[in-house]
Amino acid sequence: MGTIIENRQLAADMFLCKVSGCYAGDMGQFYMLRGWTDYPLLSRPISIHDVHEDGITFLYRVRGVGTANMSQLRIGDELQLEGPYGKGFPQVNGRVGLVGGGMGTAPLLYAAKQLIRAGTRCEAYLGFQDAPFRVDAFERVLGAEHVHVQQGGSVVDIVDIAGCDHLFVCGPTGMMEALWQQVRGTNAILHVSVEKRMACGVGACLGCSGVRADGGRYKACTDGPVFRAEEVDFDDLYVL
Amino acid sequence: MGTIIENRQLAADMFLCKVSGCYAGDMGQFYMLRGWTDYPLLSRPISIHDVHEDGITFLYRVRGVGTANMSQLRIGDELQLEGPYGKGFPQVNGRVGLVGGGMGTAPLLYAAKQLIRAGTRCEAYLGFQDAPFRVDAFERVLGAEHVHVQQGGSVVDIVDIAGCDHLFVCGPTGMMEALWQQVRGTNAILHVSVEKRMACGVGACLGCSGVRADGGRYKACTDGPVFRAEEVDFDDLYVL
Amino acid sequence: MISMSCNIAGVSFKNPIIMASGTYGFGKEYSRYYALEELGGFCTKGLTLHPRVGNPGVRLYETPSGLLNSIGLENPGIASFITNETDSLQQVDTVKIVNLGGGTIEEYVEGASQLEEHARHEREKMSAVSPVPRFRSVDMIELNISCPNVKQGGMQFGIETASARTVVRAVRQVTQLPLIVKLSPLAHDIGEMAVMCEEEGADAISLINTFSGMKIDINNRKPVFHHKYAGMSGPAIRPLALRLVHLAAQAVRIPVIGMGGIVTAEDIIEFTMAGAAAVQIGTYNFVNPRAGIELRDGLEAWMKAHQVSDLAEIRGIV
Amino acid sequence: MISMSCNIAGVSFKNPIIMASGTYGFGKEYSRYYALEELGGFCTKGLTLHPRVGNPGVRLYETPSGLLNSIGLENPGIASFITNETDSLQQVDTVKIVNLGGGTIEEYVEGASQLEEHARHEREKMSAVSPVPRFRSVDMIELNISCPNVKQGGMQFGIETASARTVVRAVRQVTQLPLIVKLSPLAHDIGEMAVMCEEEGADAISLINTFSGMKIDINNRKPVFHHKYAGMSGPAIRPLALRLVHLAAQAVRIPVIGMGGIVTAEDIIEFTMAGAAAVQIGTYNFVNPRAGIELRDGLEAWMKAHQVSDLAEIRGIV
Ligand SMILES: Cc1cc2nc3c(=O)[nH]c(=O)nc-3n(C[C@H](O)[C@H](O)[C@H](O)COP(=O)(O)OP(=O)(O)OC[C@H]3O[C@@H](n4cnc5c(N)ncnc54)[C@H](O)[C@@H]3O)c2cc1C
Ligand SMILES: Cc1cc2nc3c(=O)[nH]c(=O)nc-3n(C[C@H](O)[C@H](O)[C@H](O)COP(=O)(O)OP(=O)(O)OC[C@H]3O[C@@H](n4cnc5c(N)ncnc54)[C@H](O)[C@@H]3O)c2cc1C
Ligand SMILES: Cc1cc2nc3c(=O)[nH]c(=O)nc-3n(C[C@H](O)[C@H](O)[C@H](O)COP(=O)(O)O)c2cc1C
Ligand SMILES: Cc1cc2nc3c(=O)[nH]c(=O)nc-3n(C[C@H](O)[C@H](O)[C@H](O)COP(=O)(O)O)c2cc1C
Ligand code: FES
Ligand code: FES
Repeated sequence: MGTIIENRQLAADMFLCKVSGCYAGDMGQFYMLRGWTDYPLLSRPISIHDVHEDGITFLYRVRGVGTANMSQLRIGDELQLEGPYGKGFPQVNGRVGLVGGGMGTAPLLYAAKQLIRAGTRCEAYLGFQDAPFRVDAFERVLGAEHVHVQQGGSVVDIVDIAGCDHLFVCGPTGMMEALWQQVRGTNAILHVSVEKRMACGVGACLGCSGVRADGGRYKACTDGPVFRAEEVDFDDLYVL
Repeated sequence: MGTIIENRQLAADMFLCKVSGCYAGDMGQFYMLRGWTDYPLLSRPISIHDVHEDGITFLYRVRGVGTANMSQLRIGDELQLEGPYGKGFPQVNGRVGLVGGGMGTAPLLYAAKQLIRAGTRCEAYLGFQDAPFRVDAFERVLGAEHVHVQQGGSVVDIVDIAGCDHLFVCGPTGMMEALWQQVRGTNAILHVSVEKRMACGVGACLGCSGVRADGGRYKACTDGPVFRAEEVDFDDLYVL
Repeated sequence: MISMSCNIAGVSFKNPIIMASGTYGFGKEYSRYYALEELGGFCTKGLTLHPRVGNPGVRLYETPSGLLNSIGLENPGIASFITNETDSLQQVDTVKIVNLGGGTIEEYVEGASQLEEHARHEREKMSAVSPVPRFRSVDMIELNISCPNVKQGGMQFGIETASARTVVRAVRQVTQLPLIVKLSPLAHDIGEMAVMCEEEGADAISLINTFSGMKIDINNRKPVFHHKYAGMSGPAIRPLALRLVHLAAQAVRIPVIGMGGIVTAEDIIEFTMAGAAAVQIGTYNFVNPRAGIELRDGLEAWMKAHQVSDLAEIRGIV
Repeated sequence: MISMSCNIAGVSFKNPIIMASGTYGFGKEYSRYYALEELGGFCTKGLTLHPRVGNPGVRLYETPSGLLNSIGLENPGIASFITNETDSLQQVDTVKIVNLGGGTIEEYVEGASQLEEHARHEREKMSAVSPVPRFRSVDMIELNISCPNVKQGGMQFGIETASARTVVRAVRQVTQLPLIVKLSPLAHDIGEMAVMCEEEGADAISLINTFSGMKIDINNRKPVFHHKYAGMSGPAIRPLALRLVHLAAQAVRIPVIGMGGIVTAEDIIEFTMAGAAAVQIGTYNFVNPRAGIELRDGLEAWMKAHQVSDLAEIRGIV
């Protein structure tokens, strides 16, 4: 249970929410959030956007009843959050490209922060269909010259793949798959953050199951949400 | 759909809520309120507490999920309300005693107002188990000398039945029945406001059915909620 | 360009939105919110041959996203309905469906016969020259076989196909009014039940009636409801209802009227894709007294946005 | 003064709170929130003789106050369970119930035999002197008869009493482990089904497994789930589950373990008053990972506040 200290609208449907308290978590991990008691039934998986000494932030897009409810919360309201859950982005060596599409930029800010903290060089490639958001936050972490924004069109086109040893991507499946087409065969390693419907978040329900490239199954909540691109069956990611 | 312009805590569980707009309604009528979209399923019947030019007020006690939800609403929030519903207190001649217990005082303020407007003399007898609330509002309408407060014990004990031609009562069934024991056989006419679970509020579901003294049935939402005491079976009012 | 009209058993509906029995009184209760003419049609409160006072005690209890009710078929009886309600129903240009209940076969049959006779009289009177345009007060019968079978110890007629068959057959024999049979979700085999109705000459089926649920008042250590169990409706049971509608629609060729927890235009589309020729709206009327008009407008808007000009294009597509 | 312990089929439970199969993995998933020892017991994810990959496509869909799931019994198979899970289960002092599924009688029987054999081995090893205290890894079998009967075209074993009887009888013959039979809410006659279990020597019954529901993706014009229908659980179906538990408890003398949508201590009391000897918690684990410990504390608090020192005082009171 945390207390909301910020819940600010950034763009059409995008909100930034900060919950006070001392929270753990690594880049790419997520929390199960609920800003309500009984309804809707399930909590909602939301990635860690940033962690500060005085709180944790989430960046979310209003989609349905749960996120709409969250967007109504005000400073002082309580929010339940359980986590951190999942296997996030790995600490890697070499140059990292962070590639985010829309709401998929959410986990990449904290990734940028943790990578920079570890002395890893990184570039951010952020794509937006409409007005960009949180670009300033990326710029503060990485320096403006390392943040590349694409508005409309495909962010994949602007990624300097050859300049990266690792790529962390989060966004619509089509965008992630397009990037994978570009990356596969190069020396860069692509880490994708997948989305599946989740009930428990802890590996107990087998509801977030996805298909591995080898035909086997993974649990997005505990084996993921981050996988190496070659491990996952992209077709299956379109099923949500 | 109305906009909340006030939602103030008066006592432990008591709230006063004002919704802006021009609303119709007579004393003893009620509205079906919902301060939420989907959950809980049904709207909640709440009596008209007062009607002003700029809005309508409701006085409510937090009981379960619906009223708890209402208590969380803030200025500017939307509230759905349908009504006015039901057959309220009648305009009568002679001296009127208004007898309310706890939350049951809610419909009596507007009754006081409408009676005074019509030139009817009236006295209010207000009983509270704990701290009294809204006594000031009654005093503004009736004059302090016409408002009699009983804290703890039974408000029935302080009612000047002989001095009344009509009595309007709303409160716990036990209190209303005790008053009826005192009133029956006198010349005073007792009008009781009954409570039943309601779904539609418009007479369509037959869910709010109660037992008449003659064994027949009434619909609390359209035949009532106000009845002459001799019309209703009090035993049945304990079933809720 | 968009047509919402549909035809069920030779009766034409302006749109597929029908108000469900027991949630819409005799039609006038919601007329302060919109004109009944806006609806495809509505079903009356369940009627029985003789008047019934209904159940004592608590009749409503809210559950998570659902509603338990135990009204117990409180109704004025068919004779009183004919005397007091049909004149005003004749003024309303929408499809009126009389929901018919009963505790014995005889009761069902006698009830249906009286409705049939009333309808015949009315037809005759109407063919005589009349200065004001008038409409029939009873366009169809919806046979509610979820009533407890008094002779068989209170077990519903609608559970076993054989038991239901006797009712449907007997009622079919005494009326030429278009006959809808309303199925219970407690039916052991919903597909078999649907096929039986088709075999016995029903013109359509509707489903589902309420599920059966229980609530205990733990403080008083007693069931909330006098008869222990009560009927459950509302969004909570929508996925269960949708499956049964899908099963029934796959089983028969007569039109299937779907219902159970519908609250949005998208829900109507869902039931249509599952095979429903029309839908009924029950509990949602309580939640939103403008349900009829808002769902009609919402359905039209959905059809426009999705370029569906007739629901037949998507009916039973799943 | 307050005792929450209960005894089912000779197995003693610290409290009546058991985690439901398929919602609790193999027990360790929630151990970051509280020690498993706090629970009365838990049921494993449903196991089958051979490993299963489970269903393709969407596996979860939320509905109003409910959850549809179509996991499709993804599990590592019994041999793998015995090899990989039982050692750690031996460290845990709570009742472990293995939930057993199958698509044919042979599969059920072979699965039960392997569990029986494992249990016998374990008992023998344990009676040998051992430095660390250890507990059995399999205390009971919960027989899930809601599995689709592969040989009979996918119709569940748990619908017709006769079909279910063959499974229960066959499994009973091959194991001496206490046997709980888990009933499906789709059973045509839940009382008859319960009596059958009692007749066939089951030590207890549990109910309900999930209801069956449907959801259509109207934009794609397809069912959301690969197998069209999916299992429904959660608060939405609680009133329906409670009624079935009440019916079953009235029909038999063996203990009845009740479940379906339980989320509060009051819900546990409600099922207890309907006759449940213990309860299972499923979906609520997802909503609140501290469900086990919070419900246990809540139950104790309720008993204190209402001066109930043993749940036997209120069990089946309704
Ligand atoms: C690991 C993970 C991290 C995520 N991080 C973020 C984030 O940082 N910011 C953000 O805006 N969104 C994020 N999402 C997506 C977010 O969970 C969904 O948008 C949200 O659950 C929608 O809930 P709703 O009630 O608004 O929508 P509804 O459509 O009403 O939700 C209905 C049900 O479907 C599920 N659901 C719907 N859409 C999705 C989805 N895209 N992914 C998973 N489940 C879904 C919901 O959880 C819920 O159970 C993440 C998803 C996952 C799996
Ligand atoms: C005509 C009428 C006028 C009323 N006026 C007022 C008023 O002015 N102020 C006020 O505080 N209360 C009033 N009540 C009582 C009020 O409706 C209930 O307290 C409220 O519905 C409780 O809702 P809940 O969600 O908080 O409680 P819950 O217990 O969660 O409600 C569950 C269900 O039970 C119904 N219910 C619970 N208690 C009652 C009750 N006492 N009467 C009717 N239905 C009930 C609810 O409507 C709901 O459907 C009135 C009731 C009626 C019938
Ligand atoms: C209060 C109430 C009364 C009902 N009375 C009847 C009835 O008299 N006859 C009948 O066939 N169905 C009756 N029903 C069932 C509804 O017509 C409908 O089948 C059911 O409620 C499911 O639809 P819903 O979820 O949209 O409400 C009643 C339902 C409710 C809620
Ligand atoms: C995701 C999920 C998986 C389930 N898997 C199984 C299973 O493998 N075996 C079984 O007998 N029941 C299974 N169930 C049913 C539950 O054990 C329980 O009977 C049902 O969910 C009702 O309880 P609830 O409403 O508390 O969840 C599963 C339920 C869910 C939600
Ligand atoms: S969400 Fe339950 S296993 Fe992943
Ligand atoms: S609340 Fe529906 S008839 Fe009174």
